[in-house]
Amino acid sequence: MTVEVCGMAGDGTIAAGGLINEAMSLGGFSVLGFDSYPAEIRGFGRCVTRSRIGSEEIVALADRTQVLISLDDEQSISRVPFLVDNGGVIFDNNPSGYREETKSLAAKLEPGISLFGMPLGDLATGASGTVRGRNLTALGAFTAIFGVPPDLFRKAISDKFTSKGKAVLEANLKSFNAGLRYAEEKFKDRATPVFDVRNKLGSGKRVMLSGNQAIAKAALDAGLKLYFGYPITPATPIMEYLAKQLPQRGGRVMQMEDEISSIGAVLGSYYAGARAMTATSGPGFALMTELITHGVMAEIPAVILNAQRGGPSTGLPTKTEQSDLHAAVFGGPGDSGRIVIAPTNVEECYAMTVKSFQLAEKYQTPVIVLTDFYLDNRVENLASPAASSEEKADWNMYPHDSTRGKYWRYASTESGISPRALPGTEGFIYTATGLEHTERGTPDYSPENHMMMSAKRYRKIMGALADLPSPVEFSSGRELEVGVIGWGSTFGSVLEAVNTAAERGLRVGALKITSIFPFHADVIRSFMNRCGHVLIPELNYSGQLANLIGHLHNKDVIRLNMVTGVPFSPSTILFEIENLVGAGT
Amino acid sequence: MKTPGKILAEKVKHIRDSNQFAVRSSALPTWCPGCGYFGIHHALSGCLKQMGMPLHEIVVVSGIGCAGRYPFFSNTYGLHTVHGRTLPVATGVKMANPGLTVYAVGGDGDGLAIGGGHLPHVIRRDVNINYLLFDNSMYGLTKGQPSPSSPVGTTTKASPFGTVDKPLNATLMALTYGIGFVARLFAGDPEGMRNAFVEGTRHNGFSLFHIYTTCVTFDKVNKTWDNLKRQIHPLPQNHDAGNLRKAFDAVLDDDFTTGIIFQKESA
Amino acid sequence: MNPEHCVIIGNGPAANEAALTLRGESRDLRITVIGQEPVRHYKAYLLPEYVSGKLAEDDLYVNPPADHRERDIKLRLGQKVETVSFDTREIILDHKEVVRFDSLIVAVGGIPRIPERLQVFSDLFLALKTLADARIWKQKLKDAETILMVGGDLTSLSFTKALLAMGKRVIFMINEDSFWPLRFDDEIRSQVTERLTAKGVEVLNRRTIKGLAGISENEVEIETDAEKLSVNAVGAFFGLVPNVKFLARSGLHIDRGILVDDYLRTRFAGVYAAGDCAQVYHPELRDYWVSIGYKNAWNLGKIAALNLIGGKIRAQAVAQSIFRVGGIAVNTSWWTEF
Amino acid sequence: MTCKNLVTNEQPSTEKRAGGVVYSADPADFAYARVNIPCQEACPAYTDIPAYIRCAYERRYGRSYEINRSVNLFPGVLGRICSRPCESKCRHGERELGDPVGICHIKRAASDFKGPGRIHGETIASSPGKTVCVIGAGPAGLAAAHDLSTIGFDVTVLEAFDEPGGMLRYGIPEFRLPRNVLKQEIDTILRFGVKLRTGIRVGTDVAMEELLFRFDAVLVAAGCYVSRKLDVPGENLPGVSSGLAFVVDANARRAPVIGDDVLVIGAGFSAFDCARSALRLGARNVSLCIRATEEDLRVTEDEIFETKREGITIRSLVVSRRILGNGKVEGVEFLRTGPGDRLPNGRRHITPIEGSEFVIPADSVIVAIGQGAEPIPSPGETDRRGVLTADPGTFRTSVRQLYAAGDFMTGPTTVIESIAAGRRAAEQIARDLTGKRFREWAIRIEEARLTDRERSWDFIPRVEMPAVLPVQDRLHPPDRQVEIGFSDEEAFEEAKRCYLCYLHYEIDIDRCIYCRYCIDVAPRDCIKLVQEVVTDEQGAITGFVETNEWGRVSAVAIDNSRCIRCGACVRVCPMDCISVSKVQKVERLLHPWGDT
Repeated sequence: MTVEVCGMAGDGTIAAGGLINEAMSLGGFSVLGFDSYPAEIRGFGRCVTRSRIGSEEIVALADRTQVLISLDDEQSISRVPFLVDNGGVIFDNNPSGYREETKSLAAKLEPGISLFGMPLGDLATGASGTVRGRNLTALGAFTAIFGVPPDLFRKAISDKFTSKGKAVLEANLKSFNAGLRYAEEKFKDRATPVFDVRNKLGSGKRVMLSGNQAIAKAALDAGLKLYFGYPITPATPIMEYLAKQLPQRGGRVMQMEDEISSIGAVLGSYYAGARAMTATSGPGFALMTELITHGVMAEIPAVILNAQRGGPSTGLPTKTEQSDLHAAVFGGPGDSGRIVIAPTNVEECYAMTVKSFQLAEKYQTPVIVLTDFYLDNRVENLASPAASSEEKADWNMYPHDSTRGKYWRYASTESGISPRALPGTEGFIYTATGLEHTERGTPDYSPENHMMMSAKRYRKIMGALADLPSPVEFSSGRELEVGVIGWGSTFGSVLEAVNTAAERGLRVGALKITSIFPFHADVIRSFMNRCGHVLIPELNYSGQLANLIGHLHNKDVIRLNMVTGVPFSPSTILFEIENLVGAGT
Repeated sequence: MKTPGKILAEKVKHIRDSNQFAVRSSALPTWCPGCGYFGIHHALSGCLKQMGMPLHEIVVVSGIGCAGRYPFFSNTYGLHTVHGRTLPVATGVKMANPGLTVYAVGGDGDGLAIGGGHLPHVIRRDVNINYLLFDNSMYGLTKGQPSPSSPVGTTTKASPFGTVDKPLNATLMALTYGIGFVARLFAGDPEGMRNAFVEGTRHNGFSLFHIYTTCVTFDKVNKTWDNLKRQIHPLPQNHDAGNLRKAFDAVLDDDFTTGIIFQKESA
Repeated sequence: MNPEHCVIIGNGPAANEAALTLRGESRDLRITVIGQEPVRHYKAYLLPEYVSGKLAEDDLYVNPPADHRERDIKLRLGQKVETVSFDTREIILDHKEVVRFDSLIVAVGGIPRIPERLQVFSDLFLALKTLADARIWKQKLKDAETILMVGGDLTSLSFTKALLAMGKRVIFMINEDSFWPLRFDDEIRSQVTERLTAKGVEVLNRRTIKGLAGISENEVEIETDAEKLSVNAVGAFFGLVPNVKFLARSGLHIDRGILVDDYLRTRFAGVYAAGDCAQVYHPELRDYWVSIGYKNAWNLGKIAALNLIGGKIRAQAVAQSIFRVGGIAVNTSWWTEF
Repeated sequence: MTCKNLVTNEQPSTEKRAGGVVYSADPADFAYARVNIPCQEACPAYTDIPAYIRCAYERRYGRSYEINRSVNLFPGVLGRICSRPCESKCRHGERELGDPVGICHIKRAASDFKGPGRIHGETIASSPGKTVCVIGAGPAGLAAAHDLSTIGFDVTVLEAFDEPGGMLRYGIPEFRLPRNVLKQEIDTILRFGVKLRTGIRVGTDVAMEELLFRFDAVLVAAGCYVSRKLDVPGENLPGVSSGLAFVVDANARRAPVIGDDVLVIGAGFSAFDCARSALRLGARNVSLCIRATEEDLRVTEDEIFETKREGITIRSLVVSRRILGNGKVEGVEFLRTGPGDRLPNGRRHITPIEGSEFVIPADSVIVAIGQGAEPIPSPGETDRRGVLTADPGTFRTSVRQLYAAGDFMTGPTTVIESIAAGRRAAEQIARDLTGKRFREWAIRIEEARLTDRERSWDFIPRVEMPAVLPVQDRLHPPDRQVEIGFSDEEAFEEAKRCYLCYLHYEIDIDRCIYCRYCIDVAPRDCIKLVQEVVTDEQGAITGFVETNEWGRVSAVAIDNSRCIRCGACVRVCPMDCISVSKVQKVERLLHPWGDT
């Protein structure tokens, strides 16, 4: 079941969606939630939260919505096409003024939709003295109508609001109860209980995490010491999370004056031996490119999270997109190969962030973790993640004591990895620089040197493949009619589409790629060559992953590109798979 | 005691007849209701109306942030640039066509943090740009982080234990950099702002209007309407704006006096 | 240019027949049907058999779900009209939406009547007018053995039949001011009493209810001037009244129902009333009549629609099928069933 | 439209008083009050309803009672039987806002709870030494007598019945209005030296000419005591009575004879009184026969409901054609009617349908279709029935010194209209006799503060008047008061619902920065982005042209006709530019005692 809450910015839409996720998670359901909201704070934009709730694991958002909770009818009209034919709509039937038929939600609905109109604002005002609680009133109604045990919500509300003081908590509970009571009474004959909480998903402790929270938690677990950042949507929550947590572990968060200074400070920190990171989005990432290449050149580790949003330029700050792949892999002056990895779900957000610290330190290079607005902001409930001691270990290659006094910082080793000394260590003094340099670190622009050092740096980066997660295949057979390759947040939709296609009897497979650069060309090529068609759905216009790996196939890969600002719909991919099966035979 | 309703009808008629709000665009501002920016907008609109300049000869340049939206609400030429780079772009506009009247607008993050490095240089060059610095000590558009002008101890989600960095004083910085015209103003005083805007626009050279304003959504503690209304007071009657030393004294003595702090005689 | 917008308020037989007729006659008209119940058009007269389990819910529905969409008739269910402004030709829905119309057919049907003196006990009475009522009965009857029927309209008779078929004990309190749509007299009383008694119903005559009290979820106590009874549920069957309260002070002529002429026209141009909510003067009867029953409603809906698009058809009742009650005459095709 | 101001041709100037209070006579201010305080405007006596409800909320019932009494003189009576023109105008009853405030029930609560020891305050004026005779001790006559006595006139009231009160005593059944309440209020009215002489019928016991000789002025307020007739055959059969005769007999406890099957013909309050009284006198089946429909009835919905609840049937769209019977009434033959358009007087035009005759059997028929004034032998111009005529604006007849007012002059109206008319006539007489003005209306404007009114109070449902149940218990004894009256707590709850329309909220646009903070917190669309303000010819705002185009927004304006006085806007306004003032239409005594 998918529940949507839609309202104007400021209506408490996001809070309501969050409570649905928490409550249903407490009830033992698998939850995947995602919000979208406008750039304006209290402006005139639409907020939508979508929560997919199920008793089995959920990998993607669904296309259609069963329940729409409208906190603003005019905005909610845009959500009507997503409603299933027999869906339900909870809305305020006593808004502050009259509205024309053209702006009325009720006017747009098909007759099969159940309308649950109630005076949300009035009830909230009556219960708590302010109309602000109408989102909770609506949740009360949801609870009553669909048979959710109210205590799940009460617990979720308490968890959320206890820290805001007793009065706030009380007001919210009152609003919730008012909606619950009203709906129990008014809709008692129409209630359709659908949630059976006895049917719990595993008893393991599940936590509700967004991608951003998982990343921040992973950074903490991986031994982060310093965080430098600059506010930007959608990466800011990572800084906010760390600002609270990091000092308790002896670290510090510093909000810098811009992204340029943020990445600069990260490099400085790693130079001196402390794990540091920064998180940004496209525009900030662009600002960082110069210093990232400095990190490549000077072989200073750095962890940079790029939470992608719609671009180019300021672009679509609150929309999801996967269009920074090229910038991440290739962006910046010079041949500046660096490691780029991209998790596909919240669990991987955690794992790959931990991994990024290991990789950065081991390979002495900036590591870019690519997420996107959807992955950062969607919430999933999962078993509480933890990092192993091996993952947390110090992976830096320190210079051997025997080299004391004759230390070459950039020694051209077989692996390309040169021992890295930390400032403060006696006998290993060197200068890191962004100028091309010799193995000793002294500037040198000679053709031989530049050739040799470039080769060294690429040898090092390509060697990281050994430590990078290999692509994972999900297939229903060996010879496939269609193989779908997905990366990032889109992969969940790919998997759901492929699973559905397989259920329908098609021979299809999905390949998940999380290592973007360097990538496992052999594995990818062998998969491709088993497929009649290779389909690569991406949320970008130019097919950036296809551009990167398409040459591995013996014929053209098929690109499916969307830049609608919303997550990929499984049914779009399924439609394309079925088309290809039809066309290919 | 007023006669109920009647005065309203008369005033509305006057406003309609005088075409007072021609300087507004048709789009309703997306700033949060209650935002001090409305007061600034109101005052600048009043200034433009008062000075009677042709609206098409005015350009408003902005950066990123809530204030960055300003050109969209103004019926003038507007240029919405990237974060922090307002002043360089505005310089280009003014240099390309000196006949234009150029207003640069931006918040304290845009002007004092990311773009803070530009301020001394634009003052050194003394390009005839009128720069409105909306100082509410808060990052609003990114939902409430501290800004370079936030007082020590400012608590936000990004600074849960309070900021430790000292705030910047834009007026004092500008004096230090050698500015030719600087006024410190309050968004809740449209009349005072309008007068200063008129003076500063007339000033031949770079003018800084350092405007204390609010973030009603994220700042409930520091620059709130209630606090500012209590703290703000005008410069003494006998303040000599032509005297740089007195200007420094005024700024060093008191963070909350408003008015034209310093104005060098135009050449 | 926008097409002419005809709105039909109601989703019963009259309303649906009106909509289908309009669509049959005109492709260009924009047609909206606004129904207060959240369900598609169903045959209300079959509800007793639905309650008894003889029919399934799907058997009640008249049109397939996609029917209206295919005919380009906008069907809005579960939406209530708050009032109509005839000056501005606007319908106001109770969620504060304004719907403009060019022409209008009011076919809202009736709602169960409770006599004023019994209205304080409304909470304890169950009616059987809508599918929602039927669902409540179904639920209630799971553990109800003894049912008291008060009043005695025609629905009560078919429902009594259904209850007996379910093996329930039925007590029937015949109430003279409410044996609707008949004018009650001793002849009918004895006839009804005899019929019911023969079927195993306990009939109580000439009683005045003094009080009702809900003892528990499943027990109601009734005090009359003659005895005290304890039953599991009380059904109120005092007939129907046209559901036109929302049009009070709208400017329409309203008595019991909406007063219309023989052509079902109200006093406003392009505004018609049809079905159980319309009240028409009948010269032979020397009285006004209100139709009840599925067939009549269906027929009146058709006539209203045809007249709305320029027809000139009289709505006529057959005098024999008209009965008087409390100063008002009703036309029924159901009576023959009894 | 002119204000129903006592001063129609003279305009008092606006003046200031200490404490920020202004009394204004500006027509625009009167127009404001007319548009924005609809309840007070709807009251013929201009009772200051928001003020007295606010007092009830503060549990200052005595003060609440006095605010009433100062203009309508009979709060206890009116609190039970007023026709409540105010409630149909109450803004709480507007579409989407719920039900009107129970203004009348709160009035009754003020009367019930004011306390027995309450001393009624009265502003009195110096004595001009003139004498006035008032004929008729009904609401109009008593009101006139009271007002004249308080400004020092020597007043004598002549009453034909044995007791004072007029229709209040003889027309209204005791189950509605207990006689002790009536008596107490009449006593209060008479206490400034009004001489009451009962059992004196002018024209029989004393000649009008003699009164004109003995008094400086005579006011005829003798009411309407002639029943209108159906003018159909059979009206004189035994068993047919006029509604008026029936209720007068019933109220005088002369127990009129009534049959089992009673038909009451008529649609007003009197007809309902007859029907409900008949039931209390033992009738078994009572029907009310009305020409139009229930919707057209001018009694309250509660009245219709209670009447039906007591078992009375209402037969609509019928008109009587003849009364049948042989030596005694046996039934009535009716015609069906068809309703037509509404007439300017609010009644419905109806057309009998030819050929629709039918008969309803009955053994008693009560005809309660209206009353007219009884001619009094008198000099002066009369209408064709011989009833003295007077100018409705000045109350003057063609004879100097002789005035007429109340139902006698206008035909049957409501109690509150009669009271208002009596008071206005008194002022006219006083002016004519002395050349001075004594009372005048002004708009009082005063700075005010935010109240404690909360938005949530809007959702309090209207408190229903508790009534005696079950219905059977009402009928014995027959004078048992059916409506029980609010408890203190119920009155408090109901008083909370009042929107306090006398408070005026306004944004000073000179200081407004158009930030819309107020709109953000507004509970409903009561604050608007306004392009233009629409005013009527007196300058009162009647509407706004709204806009969402920034360049066209002239003002952010509070629509007082939608304002519910929650004060949320005032609290948030950063510019502090929203003011609250209290605007009241008040009556002032111009020459209070001791004022030189």
